[in-house]
Amino acid sequence: MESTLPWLILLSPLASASLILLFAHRSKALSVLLSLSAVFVALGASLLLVKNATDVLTAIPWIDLGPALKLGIGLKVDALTRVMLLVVTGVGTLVHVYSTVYMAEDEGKSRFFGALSLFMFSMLGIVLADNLAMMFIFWELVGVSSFLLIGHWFTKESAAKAANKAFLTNRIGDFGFMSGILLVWSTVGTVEFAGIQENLAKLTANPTFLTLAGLCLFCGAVGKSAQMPLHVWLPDAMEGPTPVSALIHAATMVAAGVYMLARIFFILEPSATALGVIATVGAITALMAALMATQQNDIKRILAYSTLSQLGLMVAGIGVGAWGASMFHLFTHAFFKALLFLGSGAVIHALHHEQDIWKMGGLRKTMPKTFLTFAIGTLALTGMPFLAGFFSKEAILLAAWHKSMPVFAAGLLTSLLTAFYMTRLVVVAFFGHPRTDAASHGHDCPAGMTVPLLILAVLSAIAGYAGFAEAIFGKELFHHVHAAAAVTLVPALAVGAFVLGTVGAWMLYHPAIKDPAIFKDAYRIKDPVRIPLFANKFYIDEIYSALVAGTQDMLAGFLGWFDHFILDGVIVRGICAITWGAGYTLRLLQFGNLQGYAFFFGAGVVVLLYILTK
Amino acid sequence: MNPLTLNHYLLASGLLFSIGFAGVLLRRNIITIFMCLELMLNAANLSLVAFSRYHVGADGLPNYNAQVLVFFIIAVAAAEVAVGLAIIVALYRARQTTHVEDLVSLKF
Amino acid sequence: MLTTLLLIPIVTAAALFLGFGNRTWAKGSALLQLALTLALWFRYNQAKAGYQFVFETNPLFPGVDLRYSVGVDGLSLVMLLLTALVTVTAVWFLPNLEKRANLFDGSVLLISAGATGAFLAKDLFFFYAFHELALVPTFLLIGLWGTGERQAAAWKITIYLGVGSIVLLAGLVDLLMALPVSSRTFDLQALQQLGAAHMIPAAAQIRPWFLLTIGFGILISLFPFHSWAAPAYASAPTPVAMLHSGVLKKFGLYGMVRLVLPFLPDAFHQPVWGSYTAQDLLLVALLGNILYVGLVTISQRKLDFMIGYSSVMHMGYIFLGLASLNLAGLSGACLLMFAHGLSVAALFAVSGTIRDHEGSLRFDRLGGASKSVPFLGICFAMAAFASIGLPGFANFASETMVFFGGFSPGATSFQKTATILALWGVVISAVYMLRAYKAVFLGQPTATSAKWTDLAGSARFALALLPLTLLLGGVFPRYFLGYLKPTLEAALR
Amino acid sequence: MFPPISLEILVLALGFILLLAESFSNSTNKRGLAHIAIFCLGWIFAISFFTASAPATLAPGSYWNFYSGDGVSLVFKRIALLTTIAVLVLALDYESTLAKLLPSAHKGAGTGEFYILPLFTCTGLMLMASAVDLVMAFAALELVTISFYVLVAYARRSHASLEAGVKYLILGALSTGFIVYGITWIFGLTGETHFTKVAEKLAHLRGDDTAILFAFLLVLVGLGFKVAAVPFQSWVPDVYEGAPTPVTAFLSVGSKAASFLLFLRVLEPFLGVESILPKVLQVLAIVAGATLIFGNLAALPQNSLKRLLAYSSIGHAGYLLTAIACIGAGGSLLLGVGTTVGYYLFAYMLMTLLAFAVLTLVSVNSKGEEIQHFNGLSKRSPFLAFAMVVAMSSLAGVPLTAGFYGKFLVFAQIIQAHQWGLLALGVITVGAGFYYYFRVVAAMYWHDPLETTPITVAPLSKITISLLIASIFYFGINPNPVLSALRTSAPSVAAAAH
Repeated sequence: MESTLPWLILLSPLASASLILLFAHRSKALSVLLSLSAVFVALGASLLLVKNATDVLTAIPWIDLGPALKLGIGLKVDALTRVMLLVVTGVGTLVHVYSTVYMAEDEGKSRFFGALSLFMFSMLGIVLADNLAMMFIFWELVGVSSFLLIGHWFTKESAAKAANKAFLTNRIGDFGFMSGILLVWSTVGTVEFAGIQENLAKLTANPTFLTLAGLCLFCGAVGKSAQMPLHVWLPDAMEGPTPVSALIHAATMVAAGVYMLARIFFILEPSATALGVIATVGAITALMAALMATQQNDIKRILAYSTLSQLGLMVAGIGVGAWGASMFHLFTHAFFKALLFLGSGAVIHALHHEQDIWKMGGLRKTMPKTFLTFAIGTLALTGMPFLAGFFSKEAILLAAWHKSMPVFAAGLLTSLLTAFYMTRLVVVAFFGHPRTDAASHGHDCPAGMTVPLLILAVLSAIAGYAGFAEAIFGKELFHHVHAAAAVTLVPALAVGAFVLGTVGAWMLYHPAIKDPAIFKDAYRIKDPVRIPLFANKFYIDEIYSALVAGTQDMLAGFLGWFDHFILDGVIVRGICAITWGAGYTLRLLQFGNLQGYAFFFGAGVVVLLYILTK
Repeated sequence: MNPLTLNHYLLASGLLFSIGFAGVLLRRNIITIFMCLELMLNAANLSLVAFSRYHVGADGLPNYNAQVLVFFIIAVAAAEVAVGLAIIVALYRARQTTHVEDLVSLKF
Repeated sequence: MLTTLLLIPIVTAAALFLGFGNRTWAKGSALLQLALTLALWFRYNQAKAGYQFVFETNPLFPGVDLRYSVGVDGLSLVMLLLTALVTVTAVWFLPNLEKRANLFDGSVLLISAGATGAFLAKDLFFFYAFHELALVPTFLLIGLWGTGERQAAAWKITIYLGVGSIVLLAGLVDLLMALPVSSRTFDLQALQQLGAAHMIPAAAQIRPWFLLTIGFGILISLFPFHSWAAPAYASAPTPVAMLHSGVLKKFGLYGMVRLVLPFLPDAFHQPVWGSYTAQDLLLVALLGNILYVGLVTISQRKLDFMIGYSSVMHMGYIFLGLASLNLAGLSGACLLMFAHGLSVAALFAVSGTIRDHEGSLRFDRLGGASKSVPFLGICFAMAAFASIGLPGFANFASETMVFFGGFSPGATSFQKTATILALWGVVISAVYMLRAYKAVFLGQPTATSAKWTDLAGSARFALALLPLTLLLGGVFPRYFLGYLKPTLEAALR
Repeated sequence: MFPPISLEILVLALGFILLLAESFSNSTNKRGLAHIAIFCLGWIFAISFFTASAPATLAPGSYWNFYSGDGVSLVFKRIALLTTIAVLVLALDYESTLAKLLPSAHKGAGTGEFYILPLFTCTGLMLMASAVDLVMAFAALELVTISFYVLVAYARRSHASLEAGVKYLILGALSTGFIVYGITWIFGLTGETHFTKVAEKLAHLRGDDTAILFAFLLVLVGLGFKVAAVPFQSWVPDVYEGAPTPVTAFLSVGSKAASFLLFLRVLEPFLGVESILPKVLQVLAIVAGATLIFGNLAALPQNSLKRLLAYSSIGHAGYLLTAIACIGAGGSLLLGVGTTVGYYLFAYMLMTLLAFAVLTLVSVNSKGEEIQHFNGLSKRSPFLAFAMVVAMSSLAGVPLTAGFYGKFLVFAQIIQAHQWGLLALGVITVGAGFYYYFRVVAAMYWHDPLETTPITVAPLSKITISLLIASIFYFGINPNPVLSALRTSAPSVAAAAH
């Protein structure tokens, strides 16, 4: 029973995906049905697994060349897996339900649900993988399903661009990931986590090599979890439908990187350098993303940047060795971030795809349920005491406090900024009076959309409590979470940051939205704080596009020219031309005169005679 | 004392051969060229006879194989002339010329 | 049985040339070929290595063991399956001609026959002969029914390959000469045993190695002998491009596995330039394929050229597998031959159909096609993702094996570096493939592309055949490896 | 079993009989003669399979010691017979054109000898194949040459034909002069005319090699002329172009084949002389290389197919000479040089005759022998187009056609002899060959015809062409019959190879 459950979890979404592709792609209703049932099956199975809290390990060979190479498809269920299973299937289910309404009128509905199932399959694959190779396989597959979902409205140029950007950026990360896998394999001789753990000694024997391998693997996480410098794809990914953003680009896929780091933590642990790098990258990402978030006006983008910075926090947590805490934050974050996205989705849905917060306002009154849940989500995120976010974030900060002050400082600053920009978002979007007529008749969405919001709100409230978390995490894992000895100062500072951020934003923006100027010309943004550098995301996108154009495309252009005109044109054609020319000249010897021929005859005799007798 | 050695004959025939070849190279009239070719054949004949004279067999007689060959050559030369002249005549009928410079329509 | 397999396309082609029959005959013969191949596939005994279903005549060459002899082992069986599959699809994508359609169909079948013969042959001579025989119909078809600068392309491919195969011939003869007179034979199996017995001293291996590698290299468009490929494929009629890039080109690689590896294993470790060995040289060349040609591919502005160059680029990975000289890499290479053949054929099929719709394949003239021709879009996407090594498709499985092979214990540091660099090629190929996919199928539909009509009827199945097989190979590579493994182990011994 | 010589006698007799018949019959239609000749030659060919091979004996006073009926000569006799038959078939197709070029009152008059002279040539070729004595060789050679003078210049109204005739006459006579002079010197050195005896004498000759080298050179020149070796090739393109097409075919196949065999036989004694062997081989290699390059490269820009075939025949002579130049390297991979040459010539016969057969028909039907006259042939006559494709592929050396084995054997020789320079040339020239042979294919299939009148092929020609195609494929797959026939007693040159 136990050994079949994981397979059930893994394969039911695949089944639905392939059925939809092959047969059901014409009937929307059928596709939805298939997809939903699949995800419910997965959820049920996962709950069972969590309930019995039994570890399972079951594998079948995939490539088997005897001693030369053995790669398997193996499923491993342990505490870590169970957490992720719950997150993925849980949030997944809610998003599926939500989407049935959100995508109701979309012509590509069955395509959407097919891709959604495909994503569930790949994501669960990552979660269940018992070896690096298999993890890489599904790593790539989530990449492609996210490509499909981001590009769902493929006739929109921007959507298509964003999809490509996401896939390519991830590819760069995967390049590192694969190299890391190869490095590990070449020394250890296996890719299974268990196997590696046994032969860890082989790796640790050569510290620099170990560090290299660790960092290569980390590249994968950098790509998938959108860390600096490969973070650029995530904000653009918001071109996809909002449920997708909630599921893939907030709750689950982007968290895969963190999950992977937690999985291979035993490889990273021995190398202080690797951990240091990871911590730094995480901290920088957290901080910069938070700064960028303060100046965005698109509701989804604000959330996207906040996702970035939260992911940065988790990675930093891994970096300071608190992988348990990071998983805990991942767990809570999944709920309230999904909640926020779905809430914003509801808003967008209600306002007919209006995403600019400055063109909203007053939604508090027009869509109360949404506002309520959204507020809860916000508070959970910003670290309001006794809500989920508070506990998990505090756990990370605590670890950082012990490990490295700079990271701690960055984390603290981040949470302050988080409180700031989220409050800004809520105030501007929900308070005051409607600033556009679109905003003026906003309305709560049908049950299909609000019910998931409510469920998520509840979860975001309670997910942080030790009892609840422990029930899911199980003792041994949860013990990692609060490994660090408690320091009273840390929570105090955290709360301080939260208060400061929230109040500051309130002071700044609550008056601002009352400013009559905004009513007069609602479309001129009257942001009291204006920092172009942040608004333009530190100009990183521009720099990158210049970089790509300057290096790759230019090189490609040059080589293309070289290949066509030099290699093919001059060299190959040149040889032909020379041969032909030689022929042309030679035949001129046949000038038709008899005596000329006789002369050649004689000359030939003389030459040969010379050669013979010399 | 015998003033004439084989080398003298060979020299003579060599001269004949060269003269013939020179004629082929230099003269413009096909008939003349043809004559020069006959000259070259006769150069061969001369040396053959000389060789046969100087290759005395065990029985003290010259080696007659060479002389047989000479007769063959003469016969062949005759045939060649017969055919050759016929062709040249035909050429003259058709082109009113027997000069090599005029035979350059086939080239390259 | 094998001879029948060979005769099916030949006889049909002959009939078509003589004016009997029509398009349906071609289709029939292709299907028959596939059916027979599948019969072989399932009746083949995986357990024992070596040739099966062998048929031999008496020696054709006094004093030398040269005879018409055919047989299949795991490797050739896989290649035959590839041939049959691509042939079926190609035949379904034959253009509609009002004049001399039979000539076209027959020649296409002849190309397929040439490939089949080369893969069936158990005798060195026929192995060589059948491949080159396919040159003539290719020449005719490209020059007669191609597009763009078709005649220039036809000339280039014919002369280039002609020279290549003569170099190859020299190499083969040199190989035989390297053997003691008594044991000179054309029988591949006997040769393989001789190779296993290390008949040739290491020092004497390097010259034949060079001749063969250059000869085969030209046929496989190994950098820097690649410049014939892309233009030829770009201007060739769709079925020809499919068959040639998908199947015929694999002949050279097949030959490398059949001859060079088992026969001149020591040559790879001979220093050729300073301390660099022949293997390093090969690695440099294949990096040329992967990185140089890869970037060239990025710079392409037309779909057909892009695919053509990409197929050149992917040869690099197959060579990487060969150069690794171990089971993992070699199995990867062989499976990749199969996978690449299918994916590139599918890509050419789609691009050819688009050319028929649009006339031009310039990226800036296309866009948003998925709206009007979703089926083509899906097939293209699958083939494209397969060819950039997306998990689930056979290409990924084989590329993984290639990379692991390149990194296996015993690999030189040079080799590992090369493998890492080759790994970057995966990013490059993603760049151009996605750009192409976006340019053609995504974005705002153009005025014309909105009016295209999607594939219909049996053609859908013919096309879907390829990506589905790729999926099969990607999910159950073990199934194919079961066929390959014994043969390759023998080749490496 | 018949003695080998019976073949020559029969052909000769046939020739005379027909000559008489022609001169006494007053019918204006001479085609009958050709048909009779073809029929009888067919029978003689059949008889050739019932002849006991009789190598020459050197028993004192034995009458036949200048004539060797060994296996190889038998093969070459068959080649000669087949060539003649094919040439006669071609001649029949060519009649309409020929008649226009003859100063005759009524159609067909004066064409009679055109069908009969080949018989005498054929006799000469067969005798050449068997000659093992200088005198015999000379006589046979001249019989061939002189009858060719007539045939080349046969079309008396055509300036081209006459010019070709004169050129062939003068240069041929020149080469004769050199051969004779060479023979003289050989005799002078050895006092013998029989090859075997000459070989013995030369091998034991003491003193200065210069004389031997000189003699060798003179013979090389003379025979080099016959086989169109650079720098003695200059007559070939012009004469081939000018001569009536069937005669061109005859020249390029029959004369070349017999001359090569003779070349091998004459060469052998010199190879026996250790002291000069290196020099001899060096010169042979140089000549071979030059011939390869000249023939194949100069063919590239040709537009007249006839002339192109002329250059290509020089090129093939190059391959053959290359094989010969690789004598001496010990240990043969695949058979000896003699067999290589023999098979190559056989294959060359098949494909060249096929090419010329098609060329004749096309030129008769479209007033020209340029490549452009082949444009769109696939539309006018798919059969002929296909035949030409086969011929051209075989000439280019595509496998599974007879031509390929030839190339294969030659390259085997080259590599065996480690002549890397020649190998490089070989690769280049084969590449060039692909270009100029496939140009014809391209013309026939890619381009539109100048004139669309379909070409009708006479049944006899159709049969001949089909047979040639069939045998090209057959021997392209299974060369065994020819090879083993040659091997039964490959010319001792092959023996000299090890």
